[in-house]
Amino acid sequence: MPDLLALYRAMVLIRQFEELVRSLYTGGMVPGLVHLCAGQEANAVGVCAALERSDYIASSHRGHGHCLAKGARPDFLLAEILGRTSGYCGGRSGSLHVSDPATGNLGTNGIVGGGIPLATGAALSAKSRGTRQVAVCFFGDGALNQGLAFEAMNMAAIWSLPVVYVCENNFYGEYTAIEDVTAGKSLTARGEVFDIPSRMIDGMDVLAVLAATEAAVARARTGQGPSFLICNTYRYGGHHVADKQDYKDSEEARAWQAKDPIPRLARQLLEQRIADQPRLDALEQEVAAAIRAAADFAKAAPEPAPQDLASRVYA
Amino acid sequence: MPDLLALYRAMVLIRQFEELVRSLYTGGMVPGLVHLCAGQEANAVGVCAALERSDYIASSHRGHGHCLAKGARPDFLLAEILGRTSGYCGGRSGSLHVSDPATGNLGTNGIVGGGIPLATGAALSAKSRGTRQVAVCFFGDGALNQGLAFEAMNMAAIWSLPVVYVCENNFYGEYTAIEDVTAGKSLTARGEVFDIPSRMIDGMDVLAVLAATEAAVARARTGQGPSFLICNTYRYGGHHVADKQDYKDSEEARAWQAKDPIPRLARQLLEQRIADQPRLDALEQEVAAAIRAAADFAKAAPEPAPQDLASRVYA
Amino acid sequence: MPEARQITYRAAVLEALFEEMRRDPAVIVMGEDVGAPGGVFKQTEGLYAAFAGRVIDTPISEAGAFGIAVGAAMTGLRPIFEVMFGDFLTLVMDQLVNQAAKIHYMSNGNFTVPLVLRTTMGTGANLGPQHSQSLYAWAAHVPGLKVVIPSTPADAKGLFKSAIRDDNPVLVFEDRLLYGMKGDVPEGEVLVPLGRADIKRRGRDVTVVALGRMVQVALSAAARLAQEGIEAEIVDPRSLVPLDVETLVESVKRTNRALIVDGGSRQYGAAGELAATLGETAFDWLDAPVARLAAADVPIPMSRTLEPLVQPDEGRVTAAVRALIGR
Amino acid sequence: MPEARQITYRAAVLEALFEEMRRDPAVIVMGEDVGAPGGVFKQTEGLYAAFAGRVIDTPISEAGAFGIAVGAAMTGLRPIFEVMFGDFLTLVMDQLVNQAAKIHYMSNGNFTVPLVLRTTMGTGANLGPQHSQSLYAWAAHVPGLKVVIPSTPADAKGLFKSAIRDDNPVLVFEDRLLYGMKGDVPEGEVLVPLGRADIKRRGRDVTVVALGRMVQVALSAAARLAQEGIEAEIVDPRSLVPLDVETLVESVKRTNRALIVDGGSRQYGAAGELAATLGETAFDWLDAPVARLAAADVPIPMSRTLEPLVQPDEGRVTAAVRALIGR
Ligand SMILES: Cc1ncc(C[n+]2csc(CCOP(=O)(O)OP(=O)(O)O)c2C)c(N)n1
Ligand SMILES: Cc1ncc(C[n+]2csc(CCOP(=O)(O)OP(=O)(O)O)c2C)c(N)n1
Ligand SMILES: [Mg+2]
Ligand SMILES: [Mg+2]
Repeated sequence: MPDLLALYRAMVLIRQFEELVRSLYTGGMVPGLVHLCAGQEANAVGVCAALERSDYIASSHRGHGHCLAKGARPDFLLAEILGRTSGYCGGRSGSLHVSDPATGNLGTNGIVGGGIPLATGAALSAKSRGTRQVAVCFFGDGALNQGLAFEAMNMAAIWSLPVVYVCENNFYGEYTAIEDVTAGKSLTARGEVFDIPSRMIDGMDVLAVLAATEAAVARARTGQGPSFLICNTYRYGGHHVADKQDYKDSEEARAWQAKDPIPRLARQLLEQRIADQPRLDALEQEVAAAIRAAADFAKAAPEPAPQDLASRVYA
Repeated sequence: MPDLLALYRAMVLIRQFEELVRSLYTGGMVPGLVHLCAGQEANAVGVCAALERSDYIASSHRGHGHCLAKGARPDFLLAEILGRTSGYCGGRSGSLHVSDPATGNLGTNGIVGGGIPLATGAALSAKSRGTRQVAVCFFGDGALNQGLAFEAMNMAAIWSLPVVYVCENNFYGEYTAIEDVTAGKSLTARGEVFDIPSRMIDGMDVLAVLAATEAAVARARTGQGPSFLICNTYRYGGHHVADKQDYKDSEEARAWQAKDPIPRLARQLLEQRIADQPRLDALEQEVAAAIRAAADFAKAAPEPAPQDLASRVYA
Repeated sequence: MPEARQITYRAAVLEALFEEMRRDPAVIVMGEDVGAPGGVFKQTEGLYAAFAGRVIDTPISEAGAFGIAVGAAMTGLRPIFEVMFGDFLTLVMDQLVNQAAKIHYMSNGNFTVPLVLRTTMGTGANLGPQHSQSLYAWAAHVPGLKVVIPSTPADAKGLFKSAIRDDNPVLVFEDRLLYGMKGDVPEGEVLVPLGRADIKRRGRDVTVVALGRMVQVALSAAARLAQEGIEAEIVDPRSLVPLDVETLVESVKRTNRALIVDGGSRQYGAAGELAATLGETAFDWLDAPVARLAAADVPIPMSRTLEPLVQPDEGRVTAAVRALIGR
Repeated sequence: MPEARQITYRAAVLEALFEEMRRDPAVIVMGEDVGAPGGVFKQTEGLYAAFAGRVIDTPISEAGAFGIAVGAAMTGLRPIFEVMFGDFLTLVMDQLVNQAAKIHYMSNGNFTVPLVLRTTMGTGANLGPQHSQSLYAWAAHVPGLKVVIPSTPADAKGLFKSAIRDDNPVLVFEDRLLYGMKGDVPEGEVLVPLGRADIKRRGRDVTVVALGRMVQVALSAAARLAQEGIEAEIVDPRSLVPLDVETLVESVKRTNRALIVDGGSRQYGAAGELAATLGETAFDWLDAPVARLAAADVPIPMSRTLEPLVQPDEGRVTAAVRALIGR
């Protein structure tokens, strides 16, 4: 039985974290481009709740949620996003390239689809070294059209690798709607073509995501090979912070907001008497405090020094 | 009603041509690597019989048959294979890179899968220019695992392009059996995933190939988009001429030889009284004479001169 | 000579695209979000509405989409294909190098591939290691490709028009930091030929050969150096392939000193070729070794303190010229 | 010092693979037909039987398979990934350049990518434009990658062993024409470090810096030139990255003349970097411009009369040295 309160906390953490990043970005504190995942929290949280710390994830450009759900500390993550030395990568890499071996995080990725073979390779490695580790790959609906995705899935299937492919389908790639660039009425067909068990899931329901991932991870751990999950979801914000989203209609956005995974789980928590409203409020306050602390920490952290430029190019 | 005798002649021509190339290769006359298509003639011939001269084909590394079926002259083709100036490309390109705009031949290709987007692009061009042209792409089962194939098919489907993808499935890519590298029990699924009409065809039956291609071409010409055909077939020879094929079992080879498309069509010609044996024998002699003439022509043709090295690098 | 107005580099390119698409119905545009959205850098704005059916949004399938552009170029169209970030050239290398670059040669001249690959490059926006590289040296290493790097709005327009009319695959590299730069741009039919270098500033003391945005950096440096009495001649090759060796060498014969300023990685990059070419062609006129200033040989960090250290800037160019003169 | 025997270049590489796979269970081999078939050039023969489960035949999916190798390298394996022909590097560029080369840097040193990409190159078998290129200059332009080009059987073994033990992505380029070449190769543990050039022949009159098979070509040319009284020093960098500038420059300081011999395309290639580096570092010792001899800037034709004209050969090297000395 999953710890629903922990799932709730994890989603709230991501939501607040993304809100913080947005406000810091607007305030000019964040270098580069950031792609926020508000609205999509149930995917990161539901998937990672089915994983152990030693399992691997490879993330996408929209990766803060994945990192946090897999165990990243908000302060170190934020420091990285702000380009500070206390960040996971010493502040040199930022939102698009955070990684952390301690939590099995192979990294967010600036290349659409770039993480797909990396996770697949981690699965090959786990299998070859005889560990029980599983690798998960997160990517968007846009990445489904990268040939790389097909190639990797084909190999995962023939070699029966312990990997779970998680497509977060938010129906847009940048400013382009999925149906304008993606042929085939069935998206699960893109896994089924390789005889990979493939399921379409309500990505706004963290419990549905968790259950599907648990089944996929169980298959992977017992040597039964890869699985493919498509989590239908929605990004509330723009492709990146500055995007005004004129290509979306507001009705659509409202309909998705009505399915928001956080109040949805809150209702379940209340109905099942796992928590009362004061408990949830307290939890939200507690997360807010952690987020504030992370902000203070990151803002106070120093920027890299010039001599850091050419270090660690080679091992 | 197809001209069965013409189909027969075309297959005999390819078979004899490939035999000639093999013997010239063994005699040291052929530079580089050649990949022969003996056994697979029904595909090239059946497909191209459904095309007009102005239609396009993009071919593979195993492409002599495609070129001939699309209207290449055996003498010019052979001259190219021998690296002589009278060849289609002045002798600089050889078996792997023969092309000819006059017959709509975008070229054989040294890159597995390389021709797939080229044909797709020709289809885009035809559609954009408002011609009735159709493009066909020939590739092997090995190319099915190139991400490029998936990418191109996806685009052909969303843009409804007049292209026919023809996979000649001879069950091996070099020395590796298809099932060792190709996931998914259904190969047609690889087109169906994009909602592309996809069919598995007996690639040893020229009439079956022709009929399927005619249907696909009709779709394409009437703006209904791409089709995908998988022609099951067999290469009698090695991957290239020097390959001894110890990875195949001789029982398998014998079973396929029993389905040889040439005697099969001959039986039909005789049964249906379209030709009698003397007619077929005469036809074979006639082709043999053409082949001999091609050999004489090509062997007598000069090699490129040194000053040709740096010509036509740029238009 | 048509009249000039001040417009931005972005607008100058767009003007070239409008003019050429109007002139020739075979010209089409392909890329990610180049259609209704008008491009992620607003670099194709308005084309979609103006040229129905000729501006095509592709899926995120760079390899396949570019290959389709190559096939279309072989068969009557003249595609302008956009690779959003030059870093993603990695994804189209096979169709670019093994097909597009070689098809004219392989077909013995029977096919042409009239195609423009436009892409962006450079640092300055903290986009990090996978969105900041300047990889033109790769393309310049491949016979059969042409490589163009416009450094001003006027050149951008004139070079784009020539590239679109060229019957070969031409890569045009645009530095994103230049998009907002304004400059005099003649209206209408002004073509800048590929393969003709341009002396952006005359000077007797040193020849600075600079590429793309580095031309602007070199011009600022030259202004500063002029105050010290050093007159730098700034030469912009404008295209790496074909390369106008003559104009470069003539300049060096006058100044006897040369510095190459290149925004790409130094190791095995374009600056190496230019320095080697000058070394071999102008050896007897050189009073000092040809110096090179290029990007640091590191993956490009996104950090605000580190990123500015990567590509040459005014200070580093000034220092390099002083060092070269002092020798 | 272990004893030497005469074995082929191919056998020397294979010996390195056997030894390293025996030594370290993390080493695996991946590629097309590298398993039971033993490789299309017999370059992995016997490994499949000897190391069950550690020699993996991939589908024809170069990009994905190489990306899988990168992911495996990040997580405890040490893959040796084979790209059958160097021309197909085009297909793995993204995972090579945007992932493998940058992961160590991007992770601030927290991840390493201990991986060898081996590939073949060169002319000589009439394989044509898509199967003959020598594209090492691309990789050498990318910070984070190492690039190795062994020119003899002994170097092949020693460099391969070092490459496999290196914690970085290392590309090894093997000229197919060298596979059959025999030479003295020490048995067992002999490592040739990356980044150390080797003087293959001493000579006072001219320094010839040659890469890969071009070293053998230069050695033949040197033998011929010796009969004319010209003593050429043949220097083999062995790795382009890291590059042993010191050994190259020291040689030039002795001979005062340098020729680079490079089997890759001349335009924007490795020879440019080497010539520029010598020009800038040894300027005051040079009696003549650094000369470059590289492959002709053309797609490589398969024709028997044309292909031999592409890469430098003994005659052209000899002529270039004579011209350089005569200057
Ligand atoms: C290879 C590559 N092509 C293009 C881009 C530019 N780009 C960044 S995100 C993006 C859209 C991705 O869409 P999707 O996979 O659906 O993820 P989402 O942003 O919706 O989460 C694109 C095109 C890129 N980063 N990498
Ligand atoms: C991109 C690429 N990878 C690998 C090769 C080497 N290669 C040439 S043919 C071939 C097998 C192709 O198999 P298939 O597509 O089934 O065609 P077949 O040879 O069976 O006709 C391979 C791997 C190549 N030419 N191009
Ligand atoms: Mg999306
Ligand atoms: Mg096959």
